[in-house]
Amino acid sequence: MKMTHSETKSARISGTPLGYRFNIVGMVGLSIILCWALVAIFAPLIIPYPVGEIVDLDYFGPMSGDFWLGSDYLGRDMLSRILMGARYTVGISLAAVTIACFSGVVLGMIAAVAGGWLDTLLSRFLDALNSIPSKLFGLVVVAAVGSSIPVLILTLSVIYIPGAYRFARALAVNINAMDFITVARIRGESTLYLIRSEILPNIIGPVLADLGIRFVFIVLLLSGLSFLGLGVQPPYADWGALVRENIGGLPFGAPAVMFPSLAIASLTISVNLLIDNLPQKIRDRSE
Amino acid sequence: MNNRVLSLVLSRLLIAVITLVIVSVAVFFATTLLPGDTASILLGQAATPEAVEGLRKAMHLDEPAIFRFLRWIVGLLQGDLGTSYANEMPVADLIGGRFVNTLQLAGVTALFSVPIALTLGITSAMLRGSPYDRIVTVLTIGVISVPEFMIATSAVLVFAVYLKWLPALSFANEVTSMTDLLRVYAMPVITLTFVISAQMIRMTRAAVIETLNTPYVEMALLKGASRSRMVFRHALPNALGPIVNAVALSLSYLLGGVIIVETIFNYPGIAKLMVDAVSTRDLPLIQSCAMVFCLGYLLLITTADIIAILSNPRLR
Amino acid sequence: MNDKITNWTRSDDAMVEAAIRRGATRRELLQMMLAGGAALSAGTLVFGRAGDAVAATPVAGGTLRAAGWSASTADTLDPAKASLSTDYVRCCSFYNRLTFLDKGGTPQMELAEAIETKDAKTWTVKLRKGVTFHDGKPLTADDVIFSLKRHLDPSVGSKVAKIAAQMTGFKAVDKQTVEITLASPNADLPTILSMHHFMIVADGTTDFSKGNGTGAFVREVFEPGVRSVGIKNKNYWKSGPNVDSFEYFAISDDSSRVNALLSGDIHLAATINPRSMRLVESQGDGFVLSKTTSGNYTNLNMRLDMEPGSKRDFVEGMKYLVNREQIVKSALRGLGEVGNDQPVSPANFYHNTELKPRAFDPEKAKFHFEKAGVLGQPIPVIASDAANSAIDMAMIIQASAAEIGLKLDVQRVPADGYWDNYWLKAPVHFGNINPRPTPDILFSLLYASEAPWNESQYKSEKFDKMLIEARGSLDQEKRKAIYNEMQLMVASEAGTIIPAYISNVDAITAKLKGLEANPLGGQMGYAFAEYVWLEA
Amino acid sequence: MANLVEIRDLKVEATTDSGRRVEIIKGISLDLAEGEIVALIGESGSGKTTIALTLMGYARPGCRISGGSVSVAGKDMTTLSEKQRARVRGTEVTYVPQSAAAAFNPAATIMDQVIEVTRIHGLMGADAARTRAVDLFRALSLPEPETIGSRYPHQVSGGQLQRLSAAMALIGDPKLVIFDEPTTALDVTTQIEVLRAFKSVMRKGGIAGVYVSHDLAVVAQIADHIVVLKGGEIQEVGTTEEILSNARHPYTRELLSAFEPKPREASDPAESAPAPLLKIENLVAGYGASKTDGLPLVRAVEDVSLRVEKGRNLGIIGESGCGKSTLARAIAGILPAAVGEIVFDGEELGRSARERTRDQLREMQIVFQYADTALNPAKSVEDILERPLVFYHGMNARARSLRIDELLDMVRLPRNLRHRRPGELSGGQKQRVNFARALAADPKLILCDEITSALDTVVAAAVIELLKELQRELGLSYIFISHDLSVVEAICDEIVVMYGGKKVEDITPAKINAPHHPYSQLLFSSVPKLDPAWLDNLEQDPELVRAYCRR
Repeated sequence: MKMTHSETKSARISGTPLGYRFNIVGMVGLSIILCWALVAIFAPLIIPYPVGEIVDLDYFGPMSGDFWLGSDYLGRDMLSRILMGARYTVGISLAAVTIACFSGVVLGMIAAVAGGWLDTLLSRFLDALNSIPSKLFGLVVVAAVGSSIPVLILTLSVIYIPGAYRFARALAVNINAMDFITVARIRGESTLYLIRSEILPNIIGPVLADLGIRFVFIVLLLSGLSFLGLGVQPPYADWGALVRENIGGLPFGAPAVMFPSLAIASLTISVNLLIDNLPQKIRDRSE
Repeated sequence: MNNRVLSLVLSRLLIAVITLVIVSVAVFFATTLLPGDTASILLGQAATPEAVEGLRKAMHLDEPAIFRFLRWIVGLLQGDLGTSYANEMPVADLIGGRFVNTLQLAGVTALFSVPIALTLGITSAMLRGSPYDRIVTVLTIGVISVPEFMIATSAVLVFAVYLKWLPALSFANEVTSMTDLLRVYAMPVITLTFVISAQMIRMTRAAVIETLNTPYVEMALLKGASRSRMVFRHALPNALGPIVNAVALSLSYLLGGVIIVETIFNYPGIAKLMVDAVSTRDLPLIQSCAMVFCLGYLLLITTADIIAILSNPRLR
Repeated sequence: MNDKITNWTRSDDAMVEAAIRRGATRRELLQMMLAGGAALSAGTLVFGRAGDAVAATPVAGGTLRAAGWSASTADTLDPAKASLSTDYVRCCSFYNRLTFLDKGGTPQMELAEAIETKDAKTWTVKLRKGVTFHDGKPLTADDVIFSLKRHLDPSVGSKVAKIAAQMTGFKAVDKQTVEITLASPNADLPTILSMHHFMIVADGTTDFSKGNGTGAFVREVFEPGVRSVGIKNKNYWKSGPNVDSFEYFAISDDSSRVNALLSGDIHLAATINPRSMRLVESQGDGFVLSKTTSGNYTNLNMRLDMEPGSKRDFVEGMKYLVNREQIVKSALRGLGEVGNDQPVSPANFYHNTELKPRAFDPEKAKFHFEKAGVLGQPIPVIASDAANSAIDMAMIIQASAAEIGLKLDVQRVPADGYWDNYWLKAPVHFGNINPRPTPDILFSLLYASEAPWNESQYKSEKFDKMLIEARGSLDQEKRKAIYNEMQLMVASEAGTIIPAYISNVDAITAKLKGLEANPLGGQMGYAFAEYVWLEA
Repeated sequence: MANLVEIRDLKVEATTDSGRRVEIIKGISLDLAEGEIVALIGESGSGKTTIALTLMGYARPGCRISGGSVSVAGKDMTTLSEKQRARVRGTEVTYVPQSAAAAFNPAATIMDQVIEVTRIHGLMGADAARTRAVDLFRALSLPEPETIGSRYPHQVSGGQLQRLSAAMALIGDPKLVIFDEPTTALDVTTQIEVLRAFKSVMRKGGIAGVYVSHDLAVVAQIADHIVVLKGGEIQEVGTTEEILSNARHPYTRELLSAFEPKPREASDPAESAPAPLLKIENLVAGYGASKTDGLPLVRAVEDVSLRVEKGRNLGIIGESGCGKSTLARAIAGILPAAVGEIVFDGEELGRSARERTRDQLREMQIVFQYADTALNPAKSVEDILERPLVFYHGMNARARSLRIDELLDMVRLPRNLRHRRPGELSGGQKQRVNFARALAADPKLILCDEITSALDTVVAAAVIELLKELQRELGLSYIFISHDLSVVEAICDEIVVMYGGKKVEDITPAKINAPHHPYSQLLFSSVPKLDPAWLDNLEQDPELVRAYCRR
């Protein structure tokens, strides 16, 4: 039952400028992400102590005047290590998740539109890639190419492309059966056009939600891979690696292991809150 | 079983064979790329050139890798998984026991986590938009963002060290009575449930919400059906397809992904076996483990598709 | 290895006694010692010392469960292939050696009744009578010859092929005596024969997974990478073992291993991480830490034949740059002794006590680096978890280097395949050396010009000549003098920095008694299973 | 006797996505006596379904009853608690859905769903409920009443499902049954069967009814009196005779006029027969793997030949399943034909769209029935119309914007509609956008595949009017496919009747009321007329019915 707007009279309530409706939860998520991004950019300027320097006599020291977040297992200042770690966790994970989801979604749509042998080939290949354990994959990459940040980003994205592919392909197959695709197809449109402007707008919502979940998994896998010696080189460390190397402090509830985990949780939750509450474009324009 | 499901199973078998071939070739090239071979790694620091040559000849590793791989494939076709380079024991024995352990852990975890995840997913779909729904969403994200080894280690600290209720290590082979089973599996299962339930909860919630908006659910409401009857008798049977798929994907993680839980609880499963195989460049063992993971993965998604077909009369 | 704590005076002793009587907590005790800078000598059971006044009488019975730190499908019961502590412990429980080293480091007789020589070149070994293998076969000279000879065959892939190469001739004089002739005279043969790899196996054995030896336990279960179980050998030729059965497995995650001990699942957790010490202490008296400094060390090697090691001043500068006290205190948490850049550890009789470790002097280091012209451009330093605490040491050195403008680019590489791809090959890299009983083995393996593991490519004829000379002489005084001078040469000329000798700490439940230190390594030289017992 | 239903000053509010509240029912009052049937009639969007649903105290998501009272059998539905409302639904008030196919749960058997009301409210034992259901099936003249219950919804035809949903509504002995446009989705011949069944069951049980529809002719057969709605307000109320004979309100008159067959003004005399725009020779098309002889497994179109003159229209009429859509898709190249030639404007076309040149594709456009799936929901009207302009004519931005305004005027849509998304438009508006897109390509031939069957009569009539004007202005020709004879009759110069994949008859409009093929006769006689007695005294030759009409 559609609402015909032309003749209804109505009270105009909250509609904000720019024609977008923002909700608070989304804004909270966005602000947390922005502040972590700022930290990542300006970390070298704002850290109280050099990241590698051993500054505290004791290890797993409590929060104190000169070490706001206590000290780690070697006696280095935890606050500076978390701030510097932001650059790696935020930067690498966001880059990796965007690459993984972008290529996964594009491949998924191509497979759905092209169908036939290309679809089976892609699906089978990515299924196979999915069953190779990530440790073997990580080791091969380190052995073949050596370890550096770009290699780490590529490895993380390749590990997560099959998942994004499977999800996007399932969505795209439904859209592909719609009539407006048939109309476009018999107009003679190219596969690229079908994907870019006919299918993508319809599946972008769920794909973003999937991106949110995948971001969380990538942040955790990042620490696993750098543990293998792939990527973030000492004395720097991403948050996941900070938690792993300070796990010894867990029995005493040392801040050194609590704060990196809180940092990870804050980042992952805010990313997902933002994605679940993206600002909706107000289309209800009664002129 | 009518022909529709049969034809699906047959086509899936064909697909499985193709995927297995791709996996084994990919794993083969990956392993040959890794530096060093079993001989040099076993000798470790004592790896002087002649010692490595001598050992390599003894383990007939001196043949080029491609021949060994082909011989392994021929052996596979006759059902022989070959012998491990590292300890000359038949790979089948090495994998056998540990694969049963992995299945046991995966089974207990599934029995424990799937019902919880489904209930949480369905209830949050039924009460979508309510504070309960929002709490469940935030909690799911929060739980999975805590690193796995942190959950496991804190569980051990609290329950085994301080409270001494549960054993810190879970030895699968000492389980005699039911209480033993519960005590031994409690912590690894809790940790794994934390890790795999997030994906299931979100997928179930989305699938149930989608079916709740359908005309036949509205029709049930107009027949005076209560809220729970609407969800369980009308929405759920039709949402089974996507839900079962999400469950299968999450469970496939339990085969190869549980390396951290196996290490912390010292649980002898095949995830750790694969890691050992990779670090000793034990080609037959790596190949066999990769096959097991791939078969497990394909088996799970095929069963998920079959359940989806059986649950939907239109396809049956 | 003597009990002397190098700078521990009578008054310190009294102070400790008083503190314990006052009921000082362990934490204060440790604090006091660290503050006092007392370098704890090897092998003293410091914490248990004040308690064991009454002579301990062993209690029979019980199942002993212990956990090592690493296991994989490459676990083996073949003594020649044993590569990790896990393998050594299992071999010690199923097999025996001709000799073994006691607490003091002097070789004692085990399967051999007597080992004599006149010229340190041909040795006659008389075997003990009445010893049988688990499968009932009596021990004969052929078994000994088979066990020693097989190390020379490359297809066996023995870890001590290099050392065994010097045994050129074997002869079975009669059923109970064996005559061994060496390539060149070596007075240390009895000590060499006490190494784990020279365990005696039955003649002609091929399938070692049976574990058919003469040892204290008979193999019941052996699953590589999972666990092993041995039951008490009824007709064991020695007294003991005290426990009925012995289960051994590995938990690679440090905190899990400690947690398993604290929750009562295991009686001994081997090689715990220094950082977990505080957790064990916080559990009160139910648990005891047993510390042994046995000569295991992690060292920083600079190849003298490659950039930047080829610049003399760079090597000198680095030796001054390493803050040894901080490494011992932060990286090893006090569980180690400051090293003086030479391999013979204080636990060894020939340790050169006069050779003082190089003091931490950043200014002098900077002076050398400026002369070498290495300030400014990044110098890659390869480190990995394969050499324990290497990465922590690397970061400490990197931090002090940064202060004087030297840019050390620490590269963490996977432990997987480290010994094969990076060790001995990278210009500047970390290594880790397991304890060896005699300086002769250490020098011939690590510093001789043709040594297989010459980490820094240190070449000196004078050094090689002294090595041969010391090896053959039976005169202890002369040998000690030569070894002292050789240690001095290594410390000043070789390109390796040995910041500290790492103490190995095993954590045990108070109920486990009879555990003593041993120069061959932790867990009582890996042979604890035979000697310990479990109190009720 | 107090009225069964008394609605007093009912108001219903809906909230749009921007949080704006819009009043969609603006205070209506209505009475209904026991055993009486009232019809709510009006075009889609007039609020008729919303009002019917308030009788069950139910409002669709996003809507809320914001005022007035709805008393049914003495109980005011607006004040009851959800539990009390649930108790009333299915026992006192029941609902027959618009498209029964979607309203049946695909995963449960028909019998389980029909007797579900008795299970929920515990009215009777399971076996008693089953026998009662089978009696109802027999009363609704369903085939094999004993066994139909055990089948699943997808194993039964649309018409049968509609009657089963009526049985579902009646099994609880309700006092009031709400029919929500139950026959719109059905073929003309099946519609008669369903209407007859409803009428007899309601009269026998003396049950009151509310019949919601936009088709005056259907309503005339069944309702006692009629309420005409537009924009959420009552325009006119009266008995069926009053409304049919002298409707007072202009809108009602407009509804009535949509039914008189408009005389086809004689098209210009047939000039010398120019070369036909489109010639099809013995075309065969179908689905499934093609067998050895190249023919598809399931042949939906068998050996059809037809011609379309330039500037003239060809109508293709037939019931669902007769292959008319497959024929259209084969012509358009979406489903390549297995056998046969397609000659368009003198050139032979490739069987599949991929083999055709861009110009050939441009000159022949297709417009689908369901505008919901034919327009991309994520794009605005402007983007949808722009694409053909850019693709075919490569127009720059300014020319495009002008052309879009022209197109919107052509299809009588307000220009400010260009920013809206398809989701915000009514059915009629969407179909006009669909049509505008086809026009944007400046085609010579437009294939209209059942474009009016999803629309209600008034809007459909307007769309037909539009087609005729455009034909005059642009010299277009159409192939018009439909199962609704009155629509085809109003626009086409020549009509082809199809049954079972074959062309059964060729008729010119003059001979429209004297078809000679038996099936055509049955088909043409099934179109409901405005006279209330039409259904009662309509007798159709039973063998014909049994032979041709799938029951």
